[in-house]
Amino acid sequence: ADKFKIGYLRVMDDAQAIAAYEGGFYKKHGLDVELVEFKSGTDLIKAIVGGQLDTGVLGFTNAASWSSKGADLKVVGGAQHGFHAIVVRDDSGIKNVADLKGHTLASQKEGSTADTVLKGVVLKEAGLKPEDLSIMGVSPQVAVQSLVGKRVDAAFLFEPQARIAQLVAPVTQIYEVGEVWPFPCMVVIASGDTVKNRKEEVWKSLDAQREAIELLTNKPEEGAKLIASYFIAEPTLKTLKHGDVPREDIIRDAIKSQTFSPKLTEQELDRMQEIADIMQAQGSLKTRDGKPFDVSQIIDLEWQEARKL
Amino acid sequence: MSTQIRLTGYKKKLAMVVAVAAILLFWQIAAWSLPDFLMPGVPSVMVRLWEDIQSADFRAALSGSLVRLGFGYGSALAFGVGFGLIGGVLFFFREVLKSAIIILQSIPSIAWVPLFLIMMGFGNMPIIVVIALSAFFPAALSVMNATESVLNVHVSAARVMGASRWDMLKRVYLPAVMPELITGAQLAFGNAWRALISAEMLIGFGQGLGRSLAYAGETADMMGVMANILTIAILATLIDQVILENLKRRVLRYQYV
Amino acid sequence: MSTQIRLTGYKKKLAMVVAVAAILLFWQIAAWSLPDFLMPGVPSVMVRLWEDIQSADFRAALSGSLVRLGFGYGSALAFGVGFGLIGGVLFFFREVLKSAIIILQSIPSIAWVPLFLIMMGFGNMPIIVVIALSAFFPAALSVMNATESVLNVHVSAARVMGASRWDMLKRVYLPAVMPELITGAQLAFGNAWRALISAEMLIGFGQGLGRSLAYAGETADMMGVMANILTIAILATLIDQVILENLKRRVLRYQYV
Amino acid sequence: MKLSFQNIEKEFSGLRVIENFSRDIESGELVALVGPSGCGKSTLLHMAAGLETPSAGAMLADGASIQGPHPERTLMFQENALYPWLTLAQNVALALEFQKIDKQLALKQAAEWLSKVNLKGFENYFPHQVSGGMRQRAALARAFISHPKALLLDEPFGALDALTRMTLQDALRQLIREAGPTVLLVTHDVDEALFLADRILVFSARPATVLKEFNLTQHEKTHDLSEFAGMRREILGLLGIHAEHEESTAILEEVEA
Amino acid sequence: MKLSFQNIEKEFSGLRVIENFSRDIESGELVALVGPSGCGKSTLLHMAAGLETPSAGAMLADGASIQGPHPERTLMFQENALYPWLTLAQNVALALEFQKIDKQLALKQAAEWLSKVNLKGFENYFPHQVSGGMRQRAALARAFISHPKALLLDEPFGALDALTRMTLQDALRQLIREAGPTVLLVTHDVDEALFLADRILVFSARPATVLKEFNLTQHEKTHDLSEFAGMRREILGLLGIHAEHEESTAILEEVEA
Ligand SMILES: Nc1ncnc2c1ncn2[C@@H]1O[C@H](COP(=O)(O)OP(=O)(O)OP(=O)(O)O)[C@@H](O)[C@H]1O
Ligand SMILES: Nc1ncnc2c1ncn2[C@@H]1O[C@H](COP(=O)(O)OP(=O)(O)OP(=O)(O)O)[C@@H](O)[C@H]1O
Ligand SMILES: [Mg+2]
Ligand SMILES: [Mg+2]
Repeated sequence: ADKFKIGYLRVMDDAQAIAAYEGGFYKKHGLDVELVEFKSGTDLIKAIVGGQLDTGVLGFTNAASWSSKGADLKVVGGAQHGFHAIVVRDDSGIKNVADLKGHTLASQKEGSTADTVLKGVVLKEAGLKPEDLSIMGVSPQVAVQSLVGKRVDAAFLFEPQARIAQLVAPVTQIYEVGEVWPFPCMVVIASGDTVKNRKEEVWKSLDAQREAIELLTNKPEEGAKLIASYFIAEPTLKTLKHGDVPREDIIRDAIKSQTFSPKLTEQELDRMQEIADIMQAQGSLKTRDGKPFDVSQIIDLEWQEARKL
Repeated sequence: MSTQIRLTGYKKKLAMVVAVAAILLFWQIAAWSLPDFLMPGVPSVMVRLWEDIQSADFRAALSGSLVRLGFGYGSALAFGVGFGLIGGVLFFFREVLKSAIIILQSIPSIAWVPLFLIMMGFGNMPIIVVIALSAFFPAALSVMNATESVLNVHVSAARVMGASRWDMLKRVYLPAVMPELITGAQLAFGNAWRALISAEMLIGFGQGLGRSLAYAGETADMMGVMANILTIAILATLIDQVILENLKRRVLRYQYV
Repeated sequence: MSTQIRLTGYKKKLAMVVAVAAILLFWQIAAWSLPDFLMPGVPSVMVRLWEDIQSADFRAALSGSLVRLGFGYGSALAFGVGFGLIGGVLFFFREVLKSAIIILQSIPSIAWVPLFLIMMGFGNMPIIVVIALSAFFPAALSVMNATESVLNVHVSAARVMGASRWDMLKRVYLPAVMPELITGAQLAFGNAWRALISAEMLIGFGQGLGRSLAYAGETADMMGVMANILTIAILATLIDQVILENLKRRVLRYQYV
Repeated sequence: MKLSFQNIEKEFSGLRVIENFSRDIESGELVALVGPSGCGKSTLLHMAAGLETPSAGAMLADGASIQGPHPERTLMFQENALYPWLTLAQNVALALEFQKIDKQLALKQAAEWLSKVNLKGFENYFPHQVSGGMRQRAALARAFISHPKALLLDEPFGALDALTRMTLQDALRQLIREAGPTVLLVTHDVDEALFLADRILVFSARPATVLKEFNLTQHEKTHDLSEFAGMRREILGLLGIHAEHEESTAILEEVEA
Repeated sequence: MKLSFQNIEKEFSGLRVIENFSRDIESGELVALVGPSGCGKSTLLHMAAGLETPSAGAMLADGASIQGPHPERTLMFQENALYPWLTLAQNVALALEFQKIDKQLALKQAAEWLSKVNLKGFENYFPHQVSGGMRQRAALARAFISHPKALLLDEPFGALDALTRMTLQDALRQLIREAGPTVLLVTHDVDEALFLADRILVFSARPATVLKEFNLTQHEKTHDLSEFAGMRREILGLLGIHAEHEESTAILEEVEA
């Protein structure tokens, strides 16, 4: 049979997809999986839309954008909640989000989920407009390096970069969006065709990922061993204050700071609608008829209902 | 005499039209065979492009990109000609520079971007440096190769007529290498342009065509992606064919009369 | 006769050594002025490179990249020479092709990658096509420009001696354009190499040097980044200077005796 | 082979080059064409070679209309007609290879012909390695190797210095005497015409008409042309060079546009 | 200006080109140098121009040692010495501009000189737009415009056809008669030497030594050289061309390596 192709991004948010592969959970559920790495959700979603991939674990906003254009996409399961931290350089004197005014902040690519939430939620609640500070859209690695190189005062980062940044540079975390405004950042997305034609395999993959999530939540030590090499190349990381730290320790802590969940709850569905509305307000989501985008049309909860989560 | 048959201006224009038509046709075929939201058709993108052009955002992106291009490309040419001419006189320096260029040229500009970002900070600087770097190589190489083939009689004749060193550079070497310099400048422009767009796509800073392209891709706006690609292609062709070709005809007027 | 003074092989090698030393020096200066985490020094990267070379991963990445390069570059050359020669005989076709190349060349390869991914799926195909596309342009252009300057007497002489059309292409046009073809092939190699690395950096598929580089960047492994950049630069220089230069000397032997 | 020009007219896009030219060149005869630059001498030769067709009139070889180039009517050019990428022997052999003669055999015959023109030992030299005079010797060998019945020489020694030219005139005369082809020789050198030709046609400026015809068959030929002093003076006079103590201004150089 | 070669020797990296050459060229005298190709004639001229220094011996101008090029000793080349990117007038004017003469004035004088060499009306033509003969006329004007005291001519008309050459010889003689510089003329054309020179030096093959010297001051000169027939025959004999009915093989062409 054809390999089941799952796309992923090299971020902590996709840990369950990686762990399920490295831990052999897909195989256990009778699925022959090929894991394909992507540099961005934008490319990953295109591969799903173009029929090159079966499922992928990526930001929900991608599914919203593309289905608003007419692509047949389904969100078939949850994955991880959006934990994005703002870390600031110690010498910048920034104490809270409102202090960011007039400073430079390294964020992620314009139009990405993180960028949407940053502008639509984080800054808004602190009473700032995007124009009040200079926001640089770069990759997370460049963001960390820019902090170290004193090119930016603050960065909006997910794991494990937020943790790595704090270990290698004199920076402090001042804000965590997951604590203030939890939202389902990463979800499992499949094309409508796949959901129809390869339903069984999709479900198997979700089962495998669910098992991986359990492992990550309950035994972060073991989970870290499976996935650490995906994020830190050298066995140890040279830190500012604690000398050489084994990479597994860092990843373990990063895993612990995340909330993984295979289930999409009612509140989460509401949050998704909220994000879609923000996107529409920002102009990065346009429906063809101009009406508000209805998130429920791309949600397919058959699997989690069948598993009675 | 060579077999060179110069096509008339009219035929050249016709050829350009045929080429454009062929490209648009391929695109439209791709659009027909793929779903609309992955690959929009030519007419709808044209409409979108027309709308875009009238927006202030577009003009800001355009001028942002062109300013960066101007600085990066301009300094690449200045350094390229300077180093190239020095290399024309100092043989060992030429070989060293050539070797360095061969080595450095193999590294793609998107590998430079993160490094320059960290070393130079955010702003126009890293983009301009990436542009300048990628345009410098062909400019310097072409001038250096051209100096190798400056005719001995031209040099001897000037010496006998009492030319100073500076006269020599300005009135013999520079005009002698001009044809190759212009070819090199056109090559360099291609490199500069691609580097500009790539760097803007990777660095989310300021207004620019590359950034518009990346943003359109990020927001699933394939119409915007194609409109931006179209803009990029049209602009590059215009700059190359109108500005650089005209410059060439002016500077190398003697070859065309 | 021109002022061309061919430096001896020994001097050329010395120039290469000086160039390498200068580049390494700049790097080491950057390493001293930046924290270790951002820019490791030359010696530590050398050690790392040495270790990398002995790993199976490295060899897999190397062979993966080289296979893609071979296919992409090879087909670009074949098509480039073919189209270039056809363009040499059919003038209008030449102008159309030139115009198309000018337009398409302005689009950077990282803008092509997503498109090809959608159209061709994963695998080596999209990378090979991106390589071939970017190498095709200079190869075809140089052959076309060279056919423009094939000497009329060379063509007439062959006709008078009773050459068939095929004889003409094979024994007059092809050898006549060979010098420019080789220059074009070297330019094309530079483009192909940069396109290979860029595409591999962007497409997370298979083993490859570009992917190793991107991976090192994403895992904040600057030592790995520099080791990979070093590998990329060394390899490109070796291929260009050893393989292509030797090929040139063989094919254009008549110019060197 | 008898060559007949019958009421030949030739225009190049409106430019009238030859006007009603009729002459028969008898088998084995050597006719020299002399006339001012740009008057149409090369054009006449190209028509005899089959490379150009007359605008009006008939161009016959042994009574049959000439349809295109054929190895039995061989054209030899002023310079650069050897292929720089082939050795002298390969160049000469090429004339046979185009006629599907086995390569080894062709090379053997080429070596024989090279030794006839005093180039024994230079078979494996490339054209740029030998002097201009030696290149024209090889070109002579290439012209004679296919045993042409008509030899069309377009200023064959015009690019050589005066001394070398004389030795080649000797060599040519020797070859013609042995092989006996019909020869049409275009030259600017009146002494050359006097030394080699059976008949000399002096042309006017464009459009070319025959000003006068000289018959020399009855004379013994040596490089000491004092015997021809009268004829020489008359031809030079027809061409506007006055053998007297005054400035000549009759031949107004033309703009080559 | 009196030019004195005193016991001149010249080697090029071990190759002995000139051996103990001593001659004085008196002020206003015209001396022609004739000899086989590669014997060192150009080298002698370059030493007089100050472009080369003798390996041993002294090279004097009016008794003072020559240190380098100076406009009062002007060299004229066989061809291509005009700058293709300048019009004829600009080319001629350049000789004055290098001597810091005002541009407008230089152009005015250039126009005057051009009309002296029969090029009135062609001031604004580029070199490639006019015939080879016209280019050499302009080169003559450029040589004379700075009123040189010594004129060094290296086969000035060697690249021209025989007829054009004669008209230029007339023009040159006229100019020399008016300006009265000392002239050293290298030529392969014995007739040219006979027509122009006061004295002819015939050189041996390399290393160059004077085989014989001819004095012609007492003769009236016309293009009808029958008066010189004996001298002509003797010079040709010295150079290995026998004015008899046999093959000449004496001048063995050299390999240019
Ligand atoms: N293919 C062509 N197209 C247009 N004009 C041509 C072509 N060939 C020759 N001519 C023109 O025809 C005229 C005669 O040319 P041709 O080469 O026959 O002269 P020629 O007597 O051989 O001159 P030369 O002595 O300089 O070789 C010239 O004015 C030339 O410009
Ligand atoms: N710069 C140089 N370096 C090395 N060898 C040289 C140089 N210039 C001339 N020669 C050699 O010196 C010899 C004499 O050269 P020169 O040009 O003076 O001869 P020539 O008499 O002018 O010949 P020709 O009649 O062919 O012009 C030749 O063998 C040439 O190869
Ligand atoms: Mg001609
Ligand atoms: Mg010489």
